[in-house]
Order: sequence, then C-alpha cells, then structure tokens
Amino acid sequence: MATDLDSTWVSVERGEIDRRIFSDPDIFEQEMELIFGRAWLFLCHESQIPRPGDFFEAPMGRDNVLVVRQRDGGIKALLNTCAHRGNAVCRAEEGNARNFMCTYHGWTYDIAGNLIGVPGLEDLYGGDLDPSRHGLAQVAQVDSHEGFVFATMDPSAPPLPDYLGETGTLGLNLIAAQGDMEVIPGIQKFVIPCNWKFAVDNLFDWYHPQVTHLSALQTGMLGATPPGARLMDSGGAQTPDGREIQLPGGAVGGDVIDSIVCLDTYGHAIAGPTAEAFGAGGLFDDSWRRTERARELLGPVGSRVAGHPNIFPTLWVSSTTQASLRIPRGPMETEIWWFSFVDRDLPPDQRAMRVFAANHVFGPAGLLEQEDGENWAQSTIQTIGHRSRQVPQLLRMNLGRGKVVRDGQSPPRIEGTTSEHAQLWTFAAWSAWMSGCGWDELRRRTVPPEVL
Amino acid sequence: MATDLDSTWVSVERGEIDRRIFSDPDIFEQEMELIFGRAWLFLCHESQIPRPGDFFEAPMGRDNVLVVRQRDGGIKALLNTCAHRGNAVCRAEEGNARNFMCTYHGWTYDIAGNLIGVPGLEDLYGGDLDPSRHGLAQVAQVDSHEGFVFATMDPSAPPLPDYLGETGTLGLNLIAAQGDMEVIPGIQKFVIPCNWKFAVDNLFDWYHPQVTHLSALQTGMLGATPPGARLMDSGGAQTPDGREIQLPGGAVGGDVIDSIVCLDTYGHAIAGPTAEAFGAGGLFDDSWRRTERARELLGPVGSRVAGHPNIFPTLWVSSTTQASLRIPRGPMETEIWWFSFVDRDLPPDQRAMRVFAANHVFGPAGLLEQEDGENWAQSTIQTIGHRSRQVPQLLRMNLGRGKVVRDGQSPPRIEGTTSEHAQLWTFAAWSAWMSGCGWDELRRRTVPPEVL
Amino acid sequence: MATDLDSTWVSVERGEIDRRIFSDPDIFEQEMELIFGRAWLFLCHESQIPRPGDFFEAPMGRDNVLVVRQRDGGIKALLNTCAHRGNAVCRAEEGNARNFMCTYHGWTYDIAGNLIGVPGLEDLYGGDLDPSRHGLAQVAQVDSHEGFVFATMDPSAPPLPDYLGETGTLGLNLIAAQGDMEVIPGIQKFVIPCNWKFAVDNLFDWYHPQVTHLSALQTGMLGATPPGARLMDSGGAQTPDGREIQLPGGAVGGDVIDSIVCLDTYGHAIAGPTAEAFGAGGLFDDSWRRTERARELLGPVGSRVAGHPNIFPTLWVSSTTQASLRIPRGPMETEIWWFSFVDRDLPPDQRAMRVFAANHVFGPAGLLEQEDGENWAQSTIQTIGHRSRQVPQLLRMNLGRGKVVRDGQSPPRIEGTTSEHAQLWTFAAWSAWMSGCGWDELRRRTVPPEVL
Amino acid sequence: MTIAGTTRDDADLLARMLLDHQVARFYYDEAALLDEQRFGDWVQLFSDDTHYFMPLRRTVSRRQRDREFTRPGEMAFFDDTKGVLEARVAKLATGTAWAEDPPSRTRHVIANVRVVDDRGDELDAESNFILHRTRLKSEETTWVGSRQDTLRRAGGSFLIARRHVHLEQTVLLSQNLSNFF
Amino acid sequence: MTIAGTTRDDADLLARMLLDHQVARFYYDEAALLDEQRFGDWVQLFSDDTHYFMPLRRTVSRRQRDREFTRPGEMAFFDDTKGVLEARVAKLATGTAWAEDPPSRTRHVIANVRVVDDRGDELDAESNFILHRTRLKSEETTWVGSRQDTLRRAGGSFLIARRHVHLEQTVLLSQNLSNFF
Amino acid sequence: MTIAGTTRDDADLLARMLLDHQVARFYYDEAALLDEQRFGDWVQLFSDDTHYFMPLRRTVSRRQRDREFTRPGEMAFFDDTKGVLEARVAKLATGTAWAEDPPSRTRHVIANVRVVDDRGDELDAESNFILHRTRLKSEETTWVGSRQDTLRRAGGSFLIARRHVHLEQTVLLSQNLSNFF
Ligand code: FES
Ligand code: FES
Ligand code: FES
Ligand SMILES: [Fe+3]
Ligand SMILES: [Fe+3]
Ligand SMILES: [Fe+3]
Repeated sequence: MATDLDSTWVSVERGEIDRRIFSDPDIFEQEMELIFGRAWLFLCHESQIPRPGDFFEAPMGRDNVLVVRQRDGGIKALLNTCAHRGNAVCRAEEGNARNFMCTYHGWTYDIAGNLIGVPGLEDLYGGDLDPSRHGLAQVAQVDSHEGFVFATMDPSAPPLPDYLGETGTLGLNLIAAQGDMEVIPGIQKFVIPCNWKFAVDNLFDWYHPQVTHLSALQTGMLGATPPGARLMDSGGAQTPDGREIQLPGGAVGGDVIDSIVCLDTYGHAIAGPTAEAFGAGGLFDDSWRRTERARELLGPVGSRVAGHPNIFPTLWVSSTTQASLRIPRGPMETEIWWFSFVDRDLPPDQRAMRVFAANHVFGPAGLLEQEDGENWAQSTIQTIGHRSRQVPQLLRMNLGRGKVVRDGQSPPRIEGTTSEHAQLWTFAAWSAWMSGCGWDELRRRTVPPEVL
Repeated sequence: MATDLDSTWVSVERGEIDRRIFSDPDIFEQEMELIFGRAWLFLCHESQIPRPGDFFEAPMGRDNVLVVRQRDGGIKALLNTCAHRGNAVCRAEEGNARNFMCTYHGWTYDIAGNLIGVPGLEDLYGGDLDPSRHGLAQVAQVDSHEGFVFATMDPSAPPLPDYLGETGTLGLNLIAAQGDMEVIPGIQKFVIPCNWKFAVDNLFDWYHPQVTHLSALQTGMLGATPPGARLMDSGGAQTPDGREIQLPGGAVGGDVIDSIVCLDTYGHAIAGPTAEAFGAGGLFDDSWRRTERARELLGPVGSRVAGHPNIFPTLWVSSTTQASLRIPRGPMETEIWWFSFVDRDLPPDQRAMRVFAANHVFGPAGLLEQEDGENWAQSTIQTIGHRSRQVPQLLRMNLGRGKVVRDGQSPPRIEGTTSEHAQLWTFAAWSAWMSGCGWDELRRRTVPPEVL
Repeated sequence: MATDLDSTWVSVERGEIDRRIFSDPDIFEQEMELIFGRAWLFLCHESQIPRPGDFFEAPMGRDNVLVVRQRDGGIKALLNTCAHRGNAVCRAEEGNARNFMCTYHGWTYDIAGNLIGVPGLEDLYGGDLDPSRHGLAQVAQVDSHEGFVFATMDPSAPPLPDYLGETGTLGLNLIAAQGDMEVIPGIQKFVIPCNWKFAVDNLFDWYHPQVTHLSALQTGMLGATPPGARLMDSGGAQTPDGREIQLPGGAVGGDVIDSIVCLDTYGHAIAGPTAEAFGAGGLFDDSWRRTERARELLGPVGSRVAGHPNIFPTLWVSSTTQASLRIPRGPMETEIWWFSFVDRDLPPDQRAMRVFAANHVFGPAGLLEQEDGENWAQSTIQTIGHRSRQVPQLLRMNLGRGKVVRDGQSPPRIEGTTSEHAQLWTFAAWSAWMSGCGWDELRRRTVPPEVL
Repeated sequence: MTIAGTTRDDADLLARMLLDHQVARFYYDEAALLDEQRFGDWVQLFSDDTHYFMPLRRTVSRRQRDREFTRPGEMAFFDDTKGVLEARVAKLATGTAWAEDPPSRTRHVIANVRVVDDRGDELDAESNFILHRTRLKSEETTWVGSRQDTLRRAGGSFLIARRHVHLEQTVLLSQNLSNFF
Repeated sequence: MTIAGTTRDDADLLARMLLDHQVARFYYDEAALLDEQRFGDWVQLFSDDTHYFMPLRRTVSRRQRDREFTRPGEMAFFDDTKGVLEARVAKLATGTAWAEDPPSRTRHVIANVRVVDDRGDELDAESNFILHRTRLKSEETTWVGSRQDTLRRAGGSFLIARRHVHLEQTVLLSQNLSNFF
Repeated sequence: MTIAGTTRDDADLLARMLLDHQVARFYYDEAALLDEQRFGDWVQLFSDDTHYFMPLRRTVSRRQRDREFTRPGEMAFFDDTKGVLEARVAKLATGTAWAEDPPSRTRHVIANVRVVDDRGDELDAESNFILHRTRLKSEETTWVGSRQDTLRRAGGSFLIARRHVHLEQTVLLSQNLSNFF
C-alpha cells in the first residue's frame, strides 16, 4: 500500500514531506496543469448571483472565469478572454451585465457567452466570419451542490457528485444543513507570501490554535470552555521568556478532545473535534445540528462533526459558517478569499451575531487569522535554504494509530484525538495527482488505507 | 506557400496565432537573440544630435547604445560599457559630451569610442596595455535614411537600404516628405505591462479606434468627418449597458474606408486608409502631400498612403508626424518611446499646432493612447491561463481576399477596405525570424504571397 | 598550469573574465550549492554574543543560521527552522534567548537546539515521538579564530585552520593584532543591486579610489598624504567636462605605491599598499603595528601589510578595523554588512575616534562607499546585454609580472606596485570551486603559480 | 475686535483655521500614540459608543459604483465597538501576539485634514493617510486611504465618536491587518 | 491691536499663516473633488486663461541641468488650456472612457504647501504631492512630485491661473496618465 | 484681548498654532532647499554645535525593545557635527561626486509636524517624513521615518541644534544614503 501512497515527495510511512514542494517553481507549474487544470474548483455560491446577468469573477489556476446567472436560472462559467485578440471582456470583480462588450474592437457577447456583436461583420468581414464559432470559451463542466458552484477545465473529469464523494458532500452539507444559506455581501480578499499548501494543511490543524492564537484566546472573546475537558500535557513547552506555557484550555485552547477525521478519494478530508467536544456558546451556536434537516443531510455521524473539511484542492469549509479559498498565485504567494454564510431566516439579532463572528474570527483583521500568515510565510521561506530544505516536514501525530472505520454511517473515518492524519492524507493525494495518472487510477490510488 | 509562412505559432491559412508567444519567457529570450540581436533597429533622428559630442542613449535589445555625433559630422553607435570592468561610461539619457570618462577607474574614451586615457598607463600597466585594442565596443553597422538612424548588431546583416526595401523606405519617407523635419525636444517614455507584439500589432489596427477611442472621438477634438463616408454596420455590437453602439463616424470612427496595405520582405508593412479616406483638417494637415518633394519621394501611390508603417520589428512611423518605438523590456513589459517631428520651416502658429497635436493625440496623457495600454495589458495577462492560452488569436478580417498588386507604382500592396492583413504578415515574418534561418532564406521566406 | 587555472569563464593567461558570470541565474544557483554550501563562511564575532543565550542571526547562502552562545561558553550554529513544519523559531536579528519557542505549535528548543518541549507529547503523540531526534538542525562545522566565528555546511570540509591557511590567518590577525578587539554595537546592513563578485573584486581594488572617491578625497577628511610619494601618470584621463583629471595624491589618491599581494589556497588573497606606503595619521592610526603582539601574530612581512584581505568567498577584512560581508541575495542583488571593531582597552577619546572613522569611511552614508555601489550596479546591468556581455572583463594590470615569493616569512606573496593579481586570483579560484571538484583537488588547483 | 488690517472674513477664516488646526494636531498626537505603540492610551481617544468601521471595497463598473463599498451589516475588515477595540489592544498586550513580536514598525502620515461640518457638540472631519509598516528584516507594506470621522468635543479636546476608514486597495496586498488606522 | 503677549511680528506671522492655511485648505478641498471624481466641479477651479503644464523630465548630467525639463513649445505630458482640460473632463463623462471604467481609485496627498509670493491679486504657491492610484484587482501606481501654481484671488477663494506639475520620474512607470494632478 | 467670540483658551490655542505653523513652514522651506539642491544654504540652518544623528535600527523581540536603536558612541548611519555636514556638502559641490551626477531627484514630504516642548530659547519638534528619490532611468527609493529635532530660536527663525532621524527600515533597501533627511 505504501507503494501506492509514497512518492518522491511524500512518505506516508514515515510521515515525512519533502520541503522542496513548497517553493520549487517547476512543481508549481506542474500543479497549475495537473491539479488546477483538472480538479473541480469552487467558484462561488449561487446566492451571490441571484438575478439574470449577475456575475462574479473567480480564478481557476491562472485562468479568470466569469460565473454568470442565465435567464433560464442556470449558471455558466465563461473564460474572461475575447475570442478575437484575447482582451478581458469584463474588468469588474462582480456586478450585473446586460452583455459583455470587449473594449478593444467592440465584439459583444451575451450573458451566455454567445458572440452577438461584431462591428463590420458585413462590411469588413464580408460575412465570412461565423459568430457562432467564436463565442467566449466555456469551462468544460459546471455544476453545483446545495448552491456551491464548482467547475473543472477537464471534460473527462467525473461528475461533481462522484468527485465530491461522501466526504466532499458532507463537507458542503455542514454549511447547507444550517438553514437557507446565503452569502453575506462582501468577499474578503488578501495575499499571504506563502505556498498554498501551507494554507490548506493549516485548516486541518487543531494542534496550532492553542499556541498560535494564544493571545486571541486570552482576550476571552472566542467563547467559553466546555466543562470537564482535560488540558493536554505541555510537554515541557516554554514561551520565549522561559516560563512554562499556559494553555488556556478549551477545544481550541489545548484540551485533549475527541476528534473525527474523514479521509476520501481524490484527497478530500475532514478533521477536528466532535460537536460535543467543540461545545457551543460565545460566538458559535450549534442548535441547527439538532434540526430535522441537519440530521437528514448529515446523518448520525456527520451531525457530530465539528471539524474542518477541505474539498481538494483548495476549498476550506469552516464549520463556523464560512468558506475559504486558498488561491495559488505563485510558488510563494497565495491569495485568500473568505465567503461568509448566514441563514436567510435568522432573526435580525442572530443574523447580526453571525456577521459579527464572521468579521472578527477570520480574515486579515480577524482575531484568529492575524497570527496565521506569519507562520506560513516563515515556513515557506525556510524551504529555499540549500540545507534547510533537506530537513523533512513531520506529520507524525498518531501516525499508524488511525484505524479507518467503514460502517456505512459516514465517510471512511478515524475516531480518536487530535492527529495529523488529514494533512498527511492531503499530501499523499497531492502526489497521486502530481503523478499525472488518469482519473481511474487517481481514484484507485486515493482510496484510504485500513490504517493510517 | 503555406509551408513557408505557417509555423508552430502562426497559421497564415487559418489566420490564427498561438497565444503562448505573448508571455512565454523562453520565446522572449529567443527574440532577444534572433530578432533584436540581428535586425536593424531605429536609434534616433539626426536632428536630436546636431553638434559634435551630442549623444542620445538608445536600447538595442538589452544592450544600451550611445549614439554620438562625430567631429566629422558622422555618427557612431557605441556600447555604453567600459572595456575594463564593464561599468556604464555615461549615465545621462542625452546631452553633449567632451569625452566619456568611466567613474570607476577613470578610463576615458573620446566621442569616437577610442580609449584615450588610462590612469597609470605607464606606471601601473608598464605600457603593456594597448589602448587601441580596448575602445568602446562599436555596434556592427550604423546607417541612416533621411535622418533616421538605424543600427544592427549583426555584421552580416544586409545594408540598411536593402533591409528597408520599398516599404520601409516609403514608411520613413512619409515623414521625410513633409519638409525639413526635426525632432521636437522631448521624447515621451513610459511603460506598459504588455508584450511588445501587442503594441506593434496595434499600430496597423484601424478597426479598434471606433470602439477603443470612442470617448476621445466624442470630445470632437480629433477633427471633422469627411463628407459622404459610409458608416460600417454595427454588427449587433452593444455597449455594456445594453444599448446598440453608436459609432461616431469618420476615418477612425467607423466609416468603411478605402485602405492600402503594403507588405514586404523582412516583415515590414503599412496599413490604413488612403489620404482621401483619412481626410484632413482639425489637428491634421496634409497639404504637404501635394508638394513637389512629396510626390517625388513617395510616388503616385505612396502619396496616397495615410496608414501606419512599421519598420520591422518595432518602429511605428505614424503619418501624423510622430514615430514610436515599442521596446521589449520583458515578456510582459514594454517601454514606449514617442519621437515627434516638425518641419523646421513652418511658421510659428503652424509649428505650435503640430506640437499641440503631438502632445494631445498619443503618449500616456494623449486623448487617444490613454485607452490603448489597458487593452494590451489585459490581452497579455489572459495568455498565461492554462486554458485561455489555448484559444487562438484571430486575424481573419478579409483573410484570403487580399490580392497583392505588383505594378511597380508602389511596394507590393493590397487595396481594399480595413483588414488584418498587415498584422498577420507581421506575425508570419516573426516566425520566419524566429526560425533562426540565415538572411537569404529569411528574405526568401518573407516575400509576400500572391494572395493573403 | 594554465590548464589548471583557466576555465570556460576565466582566462588567467589573458586576464579575461566572461561577463556572463555576473548575472546568469543558473550560475548563481550553482554558486549557492558549490560555494556557499561548502565554504567556511563568517557568521559573527564572539564579542557580539558574550552571555549564554545571546544570539545573532547570520546567512549561509539562503539558509538562516542562529549563532548562539552556550552555557559552557561554547558557540553553536543552528538552522532557524523548526523540525516540525519548518517555521522560523526566531524572528529577531539578535538578542538574548532563554529558549527558542516555535510560534506555530509551541515546540520549544533550548539554546543548544535540543527539542525540550512538545505540547501533547504524551497526550497527542502518545510518547512515540522521540524529541532527541528532532532538535534544530546544526550546521556541520563551527569554529573560530581570534573571536571570528566561521561555519560550513559541509561535514567533509577541512578544519578551519587548514581552510584559512597562512593568508586567511594573516587576514584575520590584521584586526586581532590591534588589541583586545570587540565589535562596536550596530551592524550596518544595506542592499546593492549588483552581483556579489563585483563587491568582492572591489575590496582588492586600490586602482579605483583615486577616481571613484575623488570627491571624498577632495574634502580632505581622509587624512594627509605621506611625503615623498610620487603621483602616477594620468595616462591622458580626462573628467567628463574635458579637463585633465587631477589626482589628489596619497596612497588612495593616485600615488605609485609599494604594494604586497598574498595569494593562497582556496582563493584567499590580500592586496594593497605596505604600511609605510599607506601612511598613518588622520582617521587612521597604526601605532599598534609596532606592538609586541602585532609583530608576533603577523611576522616581519605581515606587520607591513596594509592592504585588504578577503577570506574566500565573501569576508573582507579591512585594515581600518572593519570587516564586511558581501552576501549574495540574487544574481543581481547583494547585501552588505559592516562589522566594526575597536580595542577594548582604548581610552575614551581614541575609542571615539575609531567609532567616528568607522561611521564615516564605509557604509551607505560613508564618505567613501557612497560612490562604490553605483559602479558595481552599472557594471552588473551591462552584463545582461546580448552584445555587451561578449566583451570580456579585463584584469591585466601587471599580468605576468608578478613573481610569487615563497621565503617562509609570509604567505606566498608578490611585491610590486598596484596590480590586479588578487582579483584575477579570486576568479581563478572561483572557477575551481565551480568545477565541483573535491576538497583535495580544489586545494591542489588553488596553489598559487610561480608567476602571475 | 479685528486683527490689524483684517476683516470679519479674516476672523471667520481664523476661527475655521483654529478648528482645522486643532483637529489636525489631535490627529498628529493620535498618530504618535500609535507609532509609539501606546495602544492603551490610544483606545481612550474613542467614545464609549464609537463605531470603528473599515468596509470591503470592490472593483465595480462605473454604472454600479453604489456597490463599491460594503455597508454596516455586511462583511468588513473592521466593524468594531469600543469593546472590540479594547480587546484588540488587550490582545497586543498579552505578550503572546506573535504576529506583533518582534513588533512591526509603523509610521502614520496624516494629511489633507479638513473639518467638513461643525454641529457644535460634534464635528465631521476628513483626512487622508499613508500608513507605512515595516516588519522583520525587510517586509514593507504601505496602506493608503482616507478617514471620515465624527469627533465629539470633550474637555478642550475630542473623542472619536465614529471612524470610517476607506482603503484604496480591493485585494489587500498584505498578510494581515494587525495595526490600527 | 495685539494678541495678548504677542507682537507686531506675531501679527505678520498670523497673516502669513492665514494665507498659507487658506491655500492649503483650498488644495485639500480640490483634492477631495478629484478623489470623489467630481471632475466637472474640479475644472471650474481653473481660470479661463489657465495653463496646465507637465513637462517631460530627462536624466542629464549636473553640468547640463538646464536641460532637465522641457519647456512650453516643446513636448510635454500635459500642455493644456482650460478648453483641453474641459475636453478631458468631458471625455471621462462620456461613459465610454474604458480606461477609467471601472474607475481608478485615487488619493491625493498634498503636503509642504507654501505661499512663496503674494502680488495681491495673484499669488504663487508651491506644494508637494503623492498621487496614489489603484486600478482593477491590484494594479498600484504612485506618482510623486511638486506643483508650482499661480492662484488668482476670486470671491474669497482662488482660481488656478497657472499650474506647473513636476513629476520625479523620467521614464513613466505607468501605462497612462488618465488622472489629474 | 480676545478675538470676537473667542476665549482665553482660544488665545492659547492660537499661540500654540502659531508656533506649530512657524515650525512647519520652517521645515517646508528647509525641504525646498534640499529638493532644489541648495545644500550650501541648507547646511546654514544648523547651529555650530548641532548633532545630526541617524542610528541603526534592529529587529528585536518586544522584550528587548530597548535594544532597537543604537546610541551615540555606537555605530550609526549618520553621526555628524556641523563640520561633517559641511564636508558632505562640500563633497557634493566638488563636481566629482559621481553617485550624484546625474543628480538624484528628491522630494521631501514633511508631515505630522508637532512642537512637543517649548523651553523658550529652544523647543523640541517632531515630524514624520517620506523622502522619495529617483535616480537615472527608473531607480526609485522611498525612505519613511521620523525626525526629533531641537530647534533654537534665532532672529525670527530657527537653527537646528539637534536632529535625530529614525528610519523605519532595518536592512536599508538602497545602495547608498547620499541624500539628506
Ligand atoms: S480583442 Fe476583443 S474585440 Fe478585438
Ligand atoms: S571599469 Fe571603467 S575604468 Fe575600470
Ligand atoms: S512548525 Fe514549529 S511547532 Fe509546528
Ligand atoms: Fe489558525
Ligand atoms: Fe489606439
Ligand atoms: Fe571604493
């Protein structure tokens, strides 16, 4: 099995990652083709483009895609580049368009991407240009699940439901199940000088908040600690001024928590505490978990999942009703986008509370996320040193102790406490994708093992 | 014939260009060697350096060249790099030099590039350094036509007159014929984040002003519309707010105009309206066309040409008495230089009008050119997307309908209305250059076909 | 012998260097591995980190190394990258640390680099992570000479004393011999857009001050001219405004001076005037040369050396009690660090004079160094031109006239007047390093010839 | 009274100038508190009912400029009460706010200070700013934008009763906003 | 009259300060019009006989500094009459000025405002500026320079009778100058 | 006396404003001398006993911020007496200061000018600056920082008796400091 999961870059057996993958420009170019040129990528949520002509520009690798609501209610994903000389046909990030007119020569496309206008079509082209052959290029496949719009550049990619599989579906449903969800206006966008894989790895990382976000936790703004939890051993850790580190406790503050990890084909995964372990109150409410709809959509195990799913490669679905894209801009540059969701039916005060939480937890000014970027940036920089990059990255927490349960009640899962299984799984799948193998083999190679 | 003109990158038959050539770094490196390392490149106009010691620094690929007026009235092109350790020997863009002293160790070169001073030549070098062998490196060939100074790094390049051929000569004469021309002091220099070939392609593009420059035309500052012209069909084009586009009319405003395209060896071309179609008045005066000198220099057909010549690769000679260099700085960065000409003998008021036109039409603050850079920059960016760059660029306007006339009255020409023949020809020649073939084959491969 | 010293890039026989080595990115990458991944590199001086836990961050190629004073008085060099995920464990340039806690997950390392803290070592890692195997990576070898701390990433590198050899040792002793030396607080750091080899070459260059630093010399702030010296011939050099250049005279102002050049294995060298020729007074005092300690440490010839040593590759030891690192940041970017030394036992007024000299001679605002960067930057830029870079760099001063004396009184040396022997030797050794040969062959190939 | 050779207009101008200057000086002193990292003193310049708001900005077509900024109740970078501001300050004081240790170096350049409305107890002031931040060895960030404040007169000085900060960037070219504007 | 404890010098100083402030405030209000894209109002701040001039700048040796800037009658980036300025404004208002749709975001930071000569009906003022422009997703341009203006007193305010703008750059590191200075 | 409708506070405010303005104007005039390259006039603004000091800056942990700046007697970028300043100016005037020929183009933007202490004969003033420099074709450098000055009253103006310049950068991202701050 190791033969399948191990690669030049990743050793699942030893729980080691070769640091070169975090800054090598050639590897980045391959990622653009082998991963971002093939995978289903999240574009936006349907609630962002309710009316015909509403559009939102989203990145697919280095391609810029216009997601447009059609008159028939459908959604199309069009490449933002004119069929004539390649100029962008739309320069706004979002809005409503009656059509897309290219500012270079005036070629005009309707919101379905059809070429409907060519100045001088008769007088200059003498009618021998066939507009029907020169519409805006369409992304190969577009589909959505519970309002989450995805697309892939690969015509041969499996349908979205197959791609998402049990784990991807559960991940999206963790937001969908909270009610009649819509995106709160305003997508936070900012840039971090790090490799995108550090930003992805981190979303599974329930080991870092207690330290990285210690100062935020100490402000007490992030909610109460569930009673009866046990604080983990500090293992001798000390702050820079030499005092033993004081973990504040709580699910993100150092308690030993019950955790569920789901692993699945194509590299999707979920990791984090159970709902009981995570607790509620403060900024976070979980009453929705006990609704009919939630139980139905999530199932007995799913409704207990309070961890963080990643839809491979780059969509983090946070159980705190936000979703984040980790957009690769270069080997050492990643753009972060935050989408924030709220149940349309919430009363104003509860809605306000959700917006408040969305604005103050994550994002560049969020109490939590302020600290994250620095770790990822420094971790990225240290991979360019000739000697430093020979030190493997370690993903060994509970390695070999994760028994994968397949009882039909959930996606393949590992129950236990905090681990690095999901990160390791993500990198294992990453090397399968980077092998350039076909879809069938990719699926086969990303079936979770019995034990991890 | 297609076998000769078609290449991996360019299909003349289909009128398609592969977008990769607009951002691929390796292709850019080859261009530096195969095109800018061999072609005759425009440096400056003799009127900029009238007195001995007057110099002007000009780029040749990534080399910096000092164009210097000699005591005997001749002109030399010297590489701006010291023979000792390579320091630049001159840091000013232009001026008058008594000599060029290197600020590192004081080696001094006269304005002909001879090494005339070496501190310690006796005491330190003990006389065994031979100054005559260490002058400034000279550009292989320098020559000028009607005051336009050109140079090539390739000793085996054909003489300038052969290189210019009929079309290049006509292009330069379109300015020379206007009188005793001199450069108005001040070269506008600015940078556009685009590939240089978009900037070159555009100079032939009489299809874009009606849309790109619509707002400028609407100000009415660019002169009147000749009577009796016919507006082209809008072909269904609509502005972004959904109204049918209103072309203002005029030679640059959407009229169907009589056009002349010249195609020639080495990739030179001219494209645009006839003088009659272009009209006169407003900022533009064409009385000079009816002078003895003009008829003589331009011939019966040439004196009817009001279009834009390009001296391959990068010198745009605008019939509005300006010339522009498109200087490649990187795959996605181009520096634009504007040289503006005026007839020394014009009365003050007419001279003032020329300066006014030169200052307000082109250049970064020009009413026209403000809009151009944006189109080229966006067109360039859209070529880096893995999927977008697979969409070919279309140059199909009147493709296959261009009968090349060879009646001895002009360079090989196509008469008709607006087309994309000249752009296509430029790219066809570009791929011949990029094949790295010798000069003879290059000439052979760039003989225009019977029909384009 | 030429067979050994000549290479694709360097011709010792002709005194020519291929300019490509000053900007080619591939060559820079090889330098990172073959030179900066193997050579002994200067990190800092022991006086900068007197107390246990004192640390100073220094670069080794692209690796960041923490030089830390240990409790037992020893010194360790630790890679500043966490064994877990690679985050930097210290973000300060210098200071005192009780330990190094990684801000990502709290792994804590003592000042010896041992992993002493892992949150959840029991509760999450279940005890199967062995901290003793995951300390901070240590640099392969660390050693110091007279307080100068060096390290190498290559375990097979010869011991520091062998590496330094006679010339390197003499170089360091030229500062050590001045008394009980300590570093004056404050390391000047700045960036120059040039290749690092121009900055190294220049330290041997006693031919440039008379011209490059003419304006500084004219202020008269740099001390008096020793009597009886003879000004070199101006060799016809003229300033840009056409007047014969007026060399101010003095050891750095154009006098023909007695000079000593030492050449040695691994590329170390020293070049410059004798103490008598250099003179004293003004900002510079050389009474220390006549002390018992100096004569002992330096020997009869060494105590006469007033020139500049370079410990290959990048440590300039200036006889004016400063040392400068030329740190490669990229093919065309170099970071300069200045360390300034003073004898602990100097009376306040003399100490103040030393600090004054250190602050006003070199450094970005120093009267001398202001002018240098410009020459190196321009020399670097001119190597990217396709034609310019074909002009070889000349290192011909006194080429072939340098008889290498081996009389046991000093390292192999050439006595004479100003020459370019040391620069040429540095580049010859550089190509031996770049051949990638083993240490024995490297030593053999860098034994100075009989004549240079 | 009149100042020698001055008119009533001059007196009005003088009064307006006094006010502009008083506000500008208030801003300069505020900037000094921030750049000296005296955050505890800084937060006391805000009224208890203050609203510190930095909306998101979007690149939209001229036709749809009304959608350029998000509004309160939508997403924002800052949407803070006095309490949240105090929490941010408290966070910086914990000694465990790693992103600010080593502390970033900031320099607030405050310009174009204009009182645009004076309602007696409160006044509205606008200003432009350049906030320059350096971190670690050579990380450099420059934020440019404007502030629309409501200042409340209090004891010869002002309390900031409302601050809306508009950044010029849409995509934020920096990894975090761990500083104040 | 004297202000308590002040002298005639103070009164002169006060008068000069009033003027400097009046001009500075005029510039801040002007900058606000530009940054709010109220170009129609902005152009009305210019006299009908105004001259709006931005020469080209060249890197020349110290010996030839007299050749650094081009002069009227030579090439320039801007060499505009009121009529040309109005045409530029009209162009922006057509709704088809694509380079400014989506509109670029500008922030004019005006500094070092100094009245250097007061001739009664007209005065000369100098100022430094930083014009920061962001466009689309993340295009950023910063222009730095100075302005030498002649201001004409008119109705308690000023008309700009002459504006010479000096940019610091020689090669312009931006694709166009579709904004005002 | 009181200004119509003003109070004693206003008079104090006015006095303080006059002083802030006088110092600001002094700095603007100083900046103009530098940007016009009138270095000989500029250096005369310093008292004979002046101390022009720019310490080195280090990235240190919050715990050790007392070690951020070097002190007089340690290393610095500038640690000059009047005599050294005059030597720097003389150097620039030699005509052989190659790094400044062609001359670099500088623009000093002086902001946040505050008089923080007035001792009668001398006063302490703080200001922020952005020094923008362009050289040759397209080399651009921006230095940001603050100045802590002691100004000595002299003949209706000031002499700079002490200037401490703090740059924000630790590693200097420019090849030299051949300009004045
Ligand atoms: S490029 Fe779009 S219409 Fe020509
Ligand atoms: S590099 Fe020109 S004289 Fe030495
Ligand atoms: S990366 Fe250092 S503790 Fe995890
Ligand atoms: Fe986090
Ligand atoms: Fe155009
Ligand atoms: Fe030097």
